[in-house]
Amino acid sequence: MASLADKLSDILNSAVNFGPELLLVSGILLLIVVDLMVKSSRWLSVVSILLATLVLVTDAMQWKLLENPVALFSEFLMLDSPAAAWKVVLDIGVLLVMIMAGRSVPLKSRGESYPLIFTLLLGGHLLVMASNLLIVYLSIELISIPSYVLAAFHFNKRGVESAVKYLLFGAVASALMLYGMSWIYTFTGNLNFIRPEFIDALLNADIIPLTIATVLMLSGLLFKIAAVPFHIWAPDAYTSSPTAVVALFSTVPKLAGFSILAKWFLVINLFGLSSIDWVSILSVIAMITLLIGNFSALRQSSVKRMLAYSSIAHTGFMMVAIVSVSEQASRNLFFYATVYTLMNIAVFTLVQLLEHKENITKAEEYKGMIRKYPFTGVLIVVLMISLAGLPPTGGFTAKLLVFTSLWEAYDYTQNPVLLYLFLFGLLNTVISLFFYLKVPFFMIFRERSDPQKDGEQKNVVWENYFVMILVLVILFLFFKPDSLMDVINNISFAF
Amino acid sequence: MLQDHLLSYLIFLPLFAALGVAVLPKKLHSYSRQIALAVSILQLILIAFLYLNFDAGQKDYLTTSFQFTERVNWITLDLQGLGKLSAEYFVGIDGLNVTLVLLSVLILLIGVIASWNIQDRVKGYFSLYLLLNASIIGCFVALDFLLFYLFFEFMLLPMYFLIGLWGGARREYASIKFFLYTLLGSMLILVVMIGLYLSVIDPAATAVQIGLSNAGTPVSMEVIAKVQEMLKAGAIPEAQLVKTFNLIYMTDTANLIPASVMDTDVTRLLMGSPARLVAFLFLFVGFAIKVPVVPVHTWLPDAHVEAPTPISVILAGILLKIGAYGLLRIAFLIFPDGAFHYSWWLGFFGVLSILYGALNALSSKDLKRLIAYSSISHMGFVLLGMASLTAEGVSGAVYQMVSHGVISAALFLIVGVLYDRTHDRMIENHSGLISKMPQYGVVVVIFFFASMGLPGFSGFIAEILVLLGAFSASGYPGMLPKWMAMLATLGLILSAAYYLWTIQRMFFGQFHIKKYQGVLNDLTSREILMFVPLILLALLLGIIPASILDMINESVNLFVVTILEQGEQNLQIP
Amino acid sequence: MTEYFFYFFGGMALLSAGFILFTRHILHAAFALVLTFLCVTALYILANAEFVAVTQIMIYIGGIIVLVIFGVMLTNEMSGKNNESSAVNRFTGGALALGLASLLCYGIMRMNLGLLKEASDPDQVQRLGESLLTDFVLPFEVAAILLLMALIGAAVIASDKLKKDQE
Amino acid sequence: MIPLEHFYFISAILFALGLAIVVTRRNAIFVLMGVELMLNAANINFVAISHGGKLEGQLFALFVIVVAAAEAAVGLAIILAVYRRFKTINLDKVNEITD
Repeated sequence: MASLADKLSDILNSAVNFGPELLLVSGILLLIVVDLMVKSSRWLSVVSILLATLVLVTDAMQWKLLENPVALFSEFLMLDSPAAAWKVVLDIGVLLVMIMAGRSVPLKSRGESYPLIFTLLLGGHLLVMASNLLIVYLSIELISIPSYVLAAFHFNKRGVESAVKYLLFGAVASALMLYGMSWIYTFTGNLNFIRPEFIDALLNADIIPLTIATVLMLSGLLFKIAAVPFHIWAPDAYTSSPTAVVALFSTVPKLAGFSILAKWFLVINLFGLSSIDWVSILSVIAMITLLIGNFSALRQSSVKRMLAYSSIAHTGFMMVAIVSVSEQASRNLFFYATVYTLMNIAVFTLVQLLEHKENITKAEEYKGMIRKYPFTGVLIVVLMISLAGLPPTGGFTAKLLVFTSLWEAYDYTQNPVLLYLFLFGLLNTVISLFFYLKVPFFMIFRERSDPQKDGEQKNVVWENYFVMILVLVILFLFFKPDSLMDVINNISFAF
Repeated sequence: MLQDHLLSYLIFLPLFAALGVAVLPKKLHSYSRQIALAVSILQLILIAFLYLNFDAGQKDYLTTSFQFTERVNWITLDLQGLGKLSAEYFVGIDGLNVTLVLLSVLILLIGVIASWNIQDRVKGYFSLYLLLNASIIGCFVALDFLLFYLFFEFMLLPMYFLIGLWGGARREYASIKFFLYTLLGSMLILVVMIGLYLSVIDPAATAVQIGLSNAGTPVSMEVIAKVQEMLKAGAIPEAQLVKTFNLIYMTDTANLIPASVMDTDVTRLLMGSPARLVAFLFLFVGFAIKVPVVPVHTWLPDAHVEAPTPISVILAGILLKIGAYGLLRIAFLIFPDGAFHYSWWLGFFGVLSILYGALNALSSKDLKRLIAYSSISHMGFVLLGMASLTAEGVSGAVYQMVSHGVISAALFLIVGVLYDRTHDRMIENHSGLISKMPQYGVVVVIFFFASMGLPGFSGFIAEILVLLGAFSASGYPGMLPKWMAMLATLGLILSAAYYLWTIQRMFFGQFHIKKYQGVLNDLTSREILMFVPLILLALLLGIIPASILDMINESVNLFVVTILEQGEQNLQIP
Repeated sequence: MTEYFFYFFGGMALLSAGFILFTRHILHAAFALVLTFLCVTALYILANAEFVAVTQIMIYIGGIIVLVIFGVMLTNEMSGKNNESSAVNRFTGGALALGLASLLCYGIMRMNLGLLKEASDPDQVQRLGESLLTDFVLPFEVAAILLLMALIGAAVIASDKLKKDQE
Repeated sequence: MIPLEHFYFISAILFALGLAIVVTRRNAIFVLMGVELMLNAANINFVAISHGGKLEGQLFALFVIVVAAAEAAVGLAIILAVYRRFKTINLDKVNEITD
């Protein structure tokens, strides 16, 4: 047993590598203080954008300087290159959301929203680094609890309704996960799941209780990424939360969930030695997720609800990368996640813009908006095309890459389920086009019912430029995917 | 200098013009027509230069026969364990696509003239039109699968908006149907594309990768052969392989990675059939939707009927050819075994389209719908010709593509002329038109005859070649049976029937028009300007077939030889 | 002797939990929950985890249950009118519980667990405290932030005044 | 000495009862009670198992209790907010989001 002095020096050493998180914590406290002292929301906004930028920069530097994986805080966390990279993506997501929140009245009217969002980010940071079941549990809760509160931030009937459903569902999912964890701890006597002893113990465990425990454990993670059958909270939460919060929900918690699922999937798959075919099981879940996401999206009239189902469908696509189980698949997942973050936040920014300026939420209400907002309309078309995964957008490249790794996995294992997933996934792209084109369709093809004071008003909105930059990046990622891929290739996903 | 980048100019000129038009300030909107016209004329000049410098006598299909090539590295993704992925900006022209590029530029020019009277949202229309222009040309000249796919998909968007915004009453339905059908097809193509690029290496780049050759210097044939040998022996580690989208490398089975999905030696099963045959079928269905082949044709009548005239012209004149060209360039050349194995079915669907299209045309009450169905019927000849796998048949197919491009463009313009005046397309609502519109009547008669395949017009040569091919193919066992060629001939007779009947109903007899009360003007000078070049072309191609055959012969011969030889050699059925 | 205690408290815990499943009256359910928690606390003591047991009493019974009872009173659903659980519903509930419990118990029987470890550790609390500030300092701090944010979050939601434009 | 399995049996039944409450009850507070039972069930396991005298299990249980408190606080705040607007906390009747 290590002496007390050793333990203390370990804490001090860990703190050095814990810079971004310490910054985040102090930022959260600062924001709380600023919120109490300053009445104007502008300051909060500025401070949060600064904080998000600062965290992003420190995380990027940490990633750049990181040479070997570092275990932090008696191996509760493992700071390796994938974790560092995921943190950067999460930071980008939050930074973009913070910029986008500049238009969000509900968030600005209650200053507490900013510390809540950063707490969520802190949870994400911990989750991607987690190498210990306790931290997995705590960081999932650290993400969830602010989420429940943020879901209610409209403070109207629908807001609290979605919040209560989200909360009860989330609480049950995490209770299931916790019970699964208690069994897994029983088998392994160890909370640190990247230790070889942990895997060995699981290999020796009896298959039936192990399966039960793993299923319970997976349910919590599937809840976070909004995969079927743990997706039903998402549409309600997306419909009735402030749009900036929706953009946040659809990216940060989901991607953090994916990063841990990718890690955890290797564990439960016991590196291919498991006698249960988790790959097939998850493939089937991915297929059902795609199916439900896409088909439910077809019926939606509310744009945000439609995008909620679209994000469920994207979960299905990202799970494709998980079941491919290879280092390259993890890289492709990362690529997908990056593109997904950019396009999702971009599209929600425009949705929020029109919601704010024109007070419209339904697809039909977008009719004729192209006349008033020509540039916004073009951007929406490009983004929808990207979400659908058609060229020439980064969405296509991302999809091409994940399906490439799926094909390779099929080629290697000859598991027919993977082939079905492959064909099924691509066919779903066709279905998805129906609803992705809905908004452009109404914007462009239908005339406004009240063409009063028509003739393109000069609507100079900063969102257009903000989204234009994101769109250019998305297009660039189609024409030069190597630019991002070369960066990703430096990540060593080896376990 | 011009030679080196000619094809790129052809693609990027309209692309940049489209962007330029899109940002035109409001008071200059009406100039977008002139910009589009100028672009088309410039393209015509470029293409004339290309035509004059095209060398029809090429020798070797797989390596160097392409002309006006331009090849730039586009994407090099390092997939580490899976090797490297390389996509190139690679364009070039040979006998199979040169005529189609010529045709496209011409039809696109006529399309601009036909669009001259578009008043609503001119800027949007022409910038979409120019985007369409760029992606069509790009699609025909791309020699890299990813590049081809990019243009192939990208074409959908401008088409979708052009039909959906400037089309007829049910335009929204038609445009979404068009989009979804084609997208379904392109997903099937995407599946094969992923499978293919994971199975094919770029031997030259791999040579550089494993140090057999230096970067920047041309890789010699010996080195390529050596790399291919090493590949077969499994001597190159996976991470060193450069996997490619290059269509030319894909056609060479020596570049296939042993034991990969698309490999010829291993009989890999995909859903119970050999993987290569499944891949061929996927490609076939994907492109057949675009051609279109019965029974996946149902989007076409709707799209045609609802599209504005110039877009119908482009759809019939060019877009349908992209499907057929894709079959030739990609499905047939990469999977000759599939083409060989399924030739009976290809022929069958060709004949089915011919007859089904003709019978539907016979029963159509709407003139535009009639012409749309006649398009299906005529494109059936293209498929039949390709299925015959004979030099005559394939030449006939290529010839038919050009001929049909010219004639169907003209036919849709004819409908447009009538619709502009009477706002009605129903055959039964018109009669005796020739008495009020003599010039128009003459043009109609000329093109109806041309489309029927009367001697002296381009359609005649094309269809005769196809039938010759189909008949001569029936001499070989396992190829097309004789009854297919005979039924196809029946299709010709049917087309004579519906055209003559239409002429009789609409143009002769007592003058009578329902609904419309105003004055019927004869052709305006702008309309004459559109029709004259098309008439000349139809006649020229009908009288001097050598004008096209000379350009394509070498390529077609090589094509047929390649398919037959490799088809038999690669075909493995467990 | 301890065995008897164990089975007594275990049985009581299950009985009162079952009561929550079947009762109509929410306040009765809340008191049954108190009983369950108390019995669980006893189980903790029997498993030699005194500190956890104390925490359980302080936080669960002193905090959570009080919150729940406040909640019940504030939402004024004392009579249970609003949450009738029909006979069918109860039957489903019982069947579900039975099914799941048997599945889990079957799993447990295959786990091969052995006996509870002998004897309690006299300086357990000291070791726990040391761990919390050394090995477990990270979760400790994380829990602190979690509580802070839960506090702020609950305050934000609770302090909200109904807006006039509520639909 | 008490077999460890018996702890697990009790926790399993408790967990099953908790889940059954969650699934069948429509009252939000009942659901929350069910969740608390499930958390307690997990805690019994964590406390009972002790690998070589390590305290990890007990520490885990402590953190679970803390999290449960946080969750309950937020949960009840939200439930109260629901009650203020809907005048009920029956989940079947809280359905303003329809489509």
